[in-house]
Amino acid sequence: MLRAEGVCVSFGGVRAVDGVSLAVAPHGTLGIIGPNGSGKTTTFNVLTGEQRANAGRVTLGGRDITGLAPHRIARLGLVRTFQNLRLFPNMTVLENVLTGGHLRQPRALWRQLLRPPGVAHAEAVERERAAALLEEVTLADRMHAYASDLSYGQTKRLELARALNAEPLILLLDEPTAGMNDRQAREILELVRAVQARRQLALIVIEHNVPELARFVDSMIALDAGRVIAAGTPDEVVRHPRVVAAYLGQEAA
Amino acid sequence: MLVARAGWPALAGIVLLIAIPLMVTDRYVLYVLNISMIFAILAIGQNIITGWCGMLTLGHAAFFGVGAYTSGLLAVDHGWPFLACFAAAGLAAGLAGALLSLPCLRVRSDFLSLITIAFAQMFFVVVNNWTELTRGPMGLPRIPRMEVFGWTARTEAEIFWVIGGVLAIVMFAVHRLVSGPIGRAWEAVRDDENAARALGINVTHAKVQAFTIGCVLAGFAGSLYAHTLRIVAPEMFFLEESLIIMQMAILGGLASLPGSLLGAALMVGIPEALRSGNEWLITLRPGIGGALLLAMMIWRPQGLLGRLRDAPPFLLALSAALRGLFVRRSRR
Amino acid sequence: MSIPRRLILASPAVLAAPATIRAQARGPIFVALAGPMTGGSAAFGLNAQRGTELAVQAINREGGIGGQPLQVEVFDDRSVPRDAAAVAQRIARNDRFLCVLGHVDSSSTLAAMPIYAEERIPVVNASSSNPTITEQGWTNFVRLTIRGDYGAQQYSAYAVNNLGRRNLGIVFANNDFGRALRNDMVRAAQALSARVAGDAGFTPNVDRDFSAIISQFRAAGVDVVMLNCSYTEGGLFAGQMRSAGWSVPIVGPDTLLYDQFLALSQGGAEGAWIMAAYDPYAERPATRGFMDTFQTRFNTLPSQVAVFTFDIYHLLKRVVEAGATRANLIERIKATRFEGAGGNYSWNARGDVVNRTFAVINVRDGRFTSTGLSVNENGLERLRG
Amino acid sequence: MDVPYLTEQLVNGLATGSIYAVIAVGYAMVYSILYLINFAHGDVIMVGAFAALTLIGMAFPVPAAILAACAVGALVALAVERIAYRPVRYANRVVPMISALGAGLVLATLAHLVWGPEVQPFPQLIPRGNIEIAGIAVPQQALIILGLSLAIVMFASFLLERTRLGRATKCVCQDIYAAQLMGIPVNLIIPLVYAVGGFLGVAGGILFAMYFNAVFIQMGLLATTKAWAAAMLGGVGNFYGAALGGLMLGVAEMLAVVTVGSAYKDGVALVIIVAVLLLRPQGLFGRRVVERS
Repeated sequence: MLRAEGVCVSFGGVRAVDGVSLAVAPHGTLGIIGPNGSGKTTTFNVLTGEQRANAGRVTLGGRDITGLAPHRIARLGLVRTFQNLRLFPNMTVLENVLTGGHLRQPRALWRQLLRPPGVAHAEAVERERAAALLEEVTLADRMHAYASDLSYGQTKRLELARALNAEPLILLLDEPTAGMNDRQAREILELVRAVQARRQLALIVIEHNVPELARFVDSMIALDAGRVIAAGTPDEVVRHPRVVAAYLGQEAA
Repeated sequence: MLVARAGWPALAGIVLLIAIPLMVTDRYVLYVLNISMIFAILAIGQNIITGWCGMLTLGHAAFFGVGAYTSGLLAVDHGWPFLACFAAAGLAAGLAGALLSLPCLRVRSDFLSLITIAFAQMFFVVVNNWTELTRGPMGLPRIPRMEVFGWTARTEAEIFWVIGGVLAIVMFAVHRLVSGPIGRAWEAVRDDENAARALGINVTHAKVQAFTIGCVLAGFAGSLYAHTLRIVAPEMFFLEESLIIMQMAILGGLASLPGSLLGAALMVGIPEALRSGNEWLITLRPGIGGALLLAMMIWRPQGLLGRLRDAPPFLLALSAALRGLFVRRSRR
Repeated sequence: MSIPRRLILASPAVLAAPATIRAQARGPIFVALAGPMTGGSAAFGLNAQRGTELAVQAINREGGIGGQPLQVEVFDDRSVPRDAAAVAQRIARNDRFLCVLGHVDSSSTLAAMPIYAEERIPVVNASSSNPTITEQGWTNFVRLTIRGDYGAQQYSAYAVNNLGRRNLGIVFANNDFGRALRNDMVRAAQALSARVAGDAGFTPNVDRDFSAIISQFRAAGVDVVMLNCSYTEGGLFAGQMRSAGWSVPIVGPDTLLYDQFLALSQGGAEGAWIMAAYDPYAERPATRGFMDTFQTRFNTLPSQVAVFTFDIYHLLKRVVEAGATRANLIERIKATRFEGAGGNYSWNARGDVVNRTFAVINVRDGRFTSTGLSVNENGLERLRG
Repeated sequence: MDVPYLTEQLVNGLATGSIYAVIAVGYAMVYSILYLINFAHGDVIMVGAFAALTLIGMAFPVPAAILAACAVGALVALAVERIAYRPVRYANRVVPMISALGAGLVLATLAHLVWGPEVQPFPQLIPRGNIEIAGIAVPQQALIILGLSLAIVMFASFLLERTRLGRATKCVCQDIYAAQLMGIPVNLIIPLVYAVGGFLGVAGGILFAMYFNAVFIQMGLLATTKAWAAAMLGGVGNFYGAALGGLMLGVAEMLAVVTVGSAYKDGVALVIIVAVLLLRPQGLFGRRVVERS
């Protein structure tokens, strides 16, 4: 469904991403692993349109989306979370989630001004829906708190709920468990798995916690220095000698 | 219908709007209230741009001027009725805002600060020098009174009803916008552009939309101003006025409708109260205003009434009162 | 001129009558003085207050107006039109004022006039020179200063007829004052068959680099510089002319008639011609008396605003003692011929002063000196129809 | 038009532009840390220029007075950084812009209280008159100002390129986070950059005062807008670019006076800059920057 072929990105002579190809099927799950600086997030940025690729192309359901503006790609159903949290700190938890559903609501100025019954109804429906999502990620009791007042674990769950409210076909998660202890990490991944199963969406996850990830996805690629060094089932990738070497090398350093 | 939708607070607001001029008989006090209400519309416009959408504009007074001159010239030179002038003023200011913001917001948003300063300066130069059209430095006198469907607002009380009516409609409409998806998109853009984009929000569109709506409100305010003072002159719309409008929006509270109301009332009312008072205080006024901006940014960037939860109790009470008057479900 | 703050503080909002005459049976006559007492134009308001102070003292010492003490209330409009309208509303709240003396700048006067007109409050104005004001048909208005368009004609006529120059270089502050003078000056130059060789505006209070304008004027063959701006920029312009090694005569209005003009020009103002709406050095007892008192009291030259404000109170005394009331005050003033510290005044039906000529002042040895010359008006008749 | 006239105008434009360049170099350094218009910068310069006037009036020797005034500027800039910027360094971008605007208003009011609202004459430190070069008479003051300004810009760039501290400063200006990773004491360097910005700014302000014979409160607004425009024109994070931007702004203004008239000078210059920036957002000599959000 989502397919990237030979994507290259260079920053002033340094090749951050060098010929990366990947694919994920509808309802499929793909894990991306690799040491810091191996080009994982840059690859994400290319997929979501934030970073322009020097070469290569990205297709979604057969349609070429290379170089489209980020908000257009998002409207096609490709929604992401960020490695460094990017909530809307001065909005409430509920408003953050509602913003995720932005595209479903009528946005014409005159309709919002006059608010015919349909528009008012849509807003009510959205609020209920957002409340239900918050229930799902166990944040219902913080609904009217400001996002900036949440704990770290709560912000991660809020970001997930916000992304889910955009009804993605493909959800891209950039290190959803970063900075968490094992128990919290497992909880989040459980949540993601439950959500994915319920909604039947495709998932691409960048993650450092390789064992947890391996249990979770049905295919995996490993990046090092901007190149794909291994691709296949989680088992194949984790055992691949170059992956082992890359991770050992990182630990040695 | 209005009452059925917005409930008793709107009803109370309307009753007050009708009652105030009947209770306050001092024409001077009414005049000060009228000017405050015009500036409240300006502050709300600035607040949409700066408070809700996070852009700094330093030329709001120029859009105010575009509205005032459009309205005044159409009335004086072409004999248009007030309502047509009023609509044209909003349209002209909005058009100017859209044309200005479209190219520069595509690039980088802090260009907007520069471009609005440039626009304000060019506006002044043009109205001052294009003598054939604007009468230049002579100003444009003899602007007719406000007149609605054959009824003319002659006394300060009648002017109060017209301006107050416009302000009420503006607050009602802006409240609707900011409490729905459009306002949320603005706030999302203000808080984090990249995250907003990743959720499918067209950031440039949201910014241009917020900026244009802010300018339309400035245009409306300009029309009311022109037909209230019944003269417009170039220096009525200079940089200092832009700073005052911004101070109103910030002092009252960014992203707060009651805040803009309070900010305008304070910034118009306090100098009036001090008019025959202490000269030292008046000389110090810009400095006090500046210190206030600085202190607000450091300790209370949300303004007096912004983000109410953590406001001091007396402000909470005050704002609850204000909010009860005008909006039902204001969020902050 | 930095405004001595102490003086503003010391001058109370109500300049009350001395105790000696407070015992009189009838109450005081109230006059409202409106103008910028604070803000960027406060210097004008200060001059109005000084003129007021001297006049009120003098009048009340001599027993007030028809036995009633004169009492002045000061209203500050900061030279902001919307403040001026607020002041007008405040003045219109009650009917105790015989008249309003103000406002100072033309835009403020224009913003306040509709309110005074509606309430039939007489307005006697010292310094708003915008021609528009007397063309609105207001019957409650009269002014002492000379209309701006008439002034521009006189300055041009002096440069062309008296100094024999043919190539005018017009510099103007791009505000209401400078721009209006410039427009009328271009028309006047045409009537006088002179050439506008240079025409340059600048942003007042911001722009202080005149080097490019000076080079341009010099290259265009300008042989007289017409300065239409305040003493600040005027002084700097003269100084930068000197820096550039260019000397042609300077002609300007009495906004240059301040010591600061000489100081800022650092010698560049030498030889400049200033057309003043009144002659501070005239050998007339009224003028001498006023100048002496003013300079002893405040140690500076009085500006036009101070002189005309001073004269207005004496004019009021004269017409009120002759039986004028609030209702017919303006009518009576228009019918009066009055001699004051600033010269002789008489008015036409619109409320403009007529038959006033400018005093020609020259800067000699770093000081203003009265020349006693008068403007040769040849050619100007074409502009009066 | 004839050559001597155009040469004379070019010298005028370059002299004014070189003053903009001095101010813009300091401004560009501060800007490269903030990536926001620094509304307080001009008022710092104004206070410094008034300080120079006062010190010269107190019969200090002129060079000492000017140096001391520049130091005053550096101190005021430090105070502004401490009070108006540091507490809000990580807040939403509109917040530091407004806090600086507030600080600028406070400085302007303080200057108003101390020195009064009027324009003050600044002593003539440079002899007046014309110099003849190749048969063309050129204003002597303009030439000397041009020379002094270029010397200051060269000295500043020497400090930046050749000293350890200067190089560290350059690193911080290019990328705060990378510099932090490299072990540069960022929290020491940032105030230093403000101080240098204030110092250079006051130097430019004093040149300005000498050239136009005056110091005045509104100098602040003037300096902020011109320096910002010059720095943007030249390119962010490029000090030679800022200096060139200043010179170009001066020449552009001169051209505006010569062609469309001086009433439109400020407007035309701003329109040119806006046009340049729309076509080339990174400035003429700058590198691309990612907007901070």
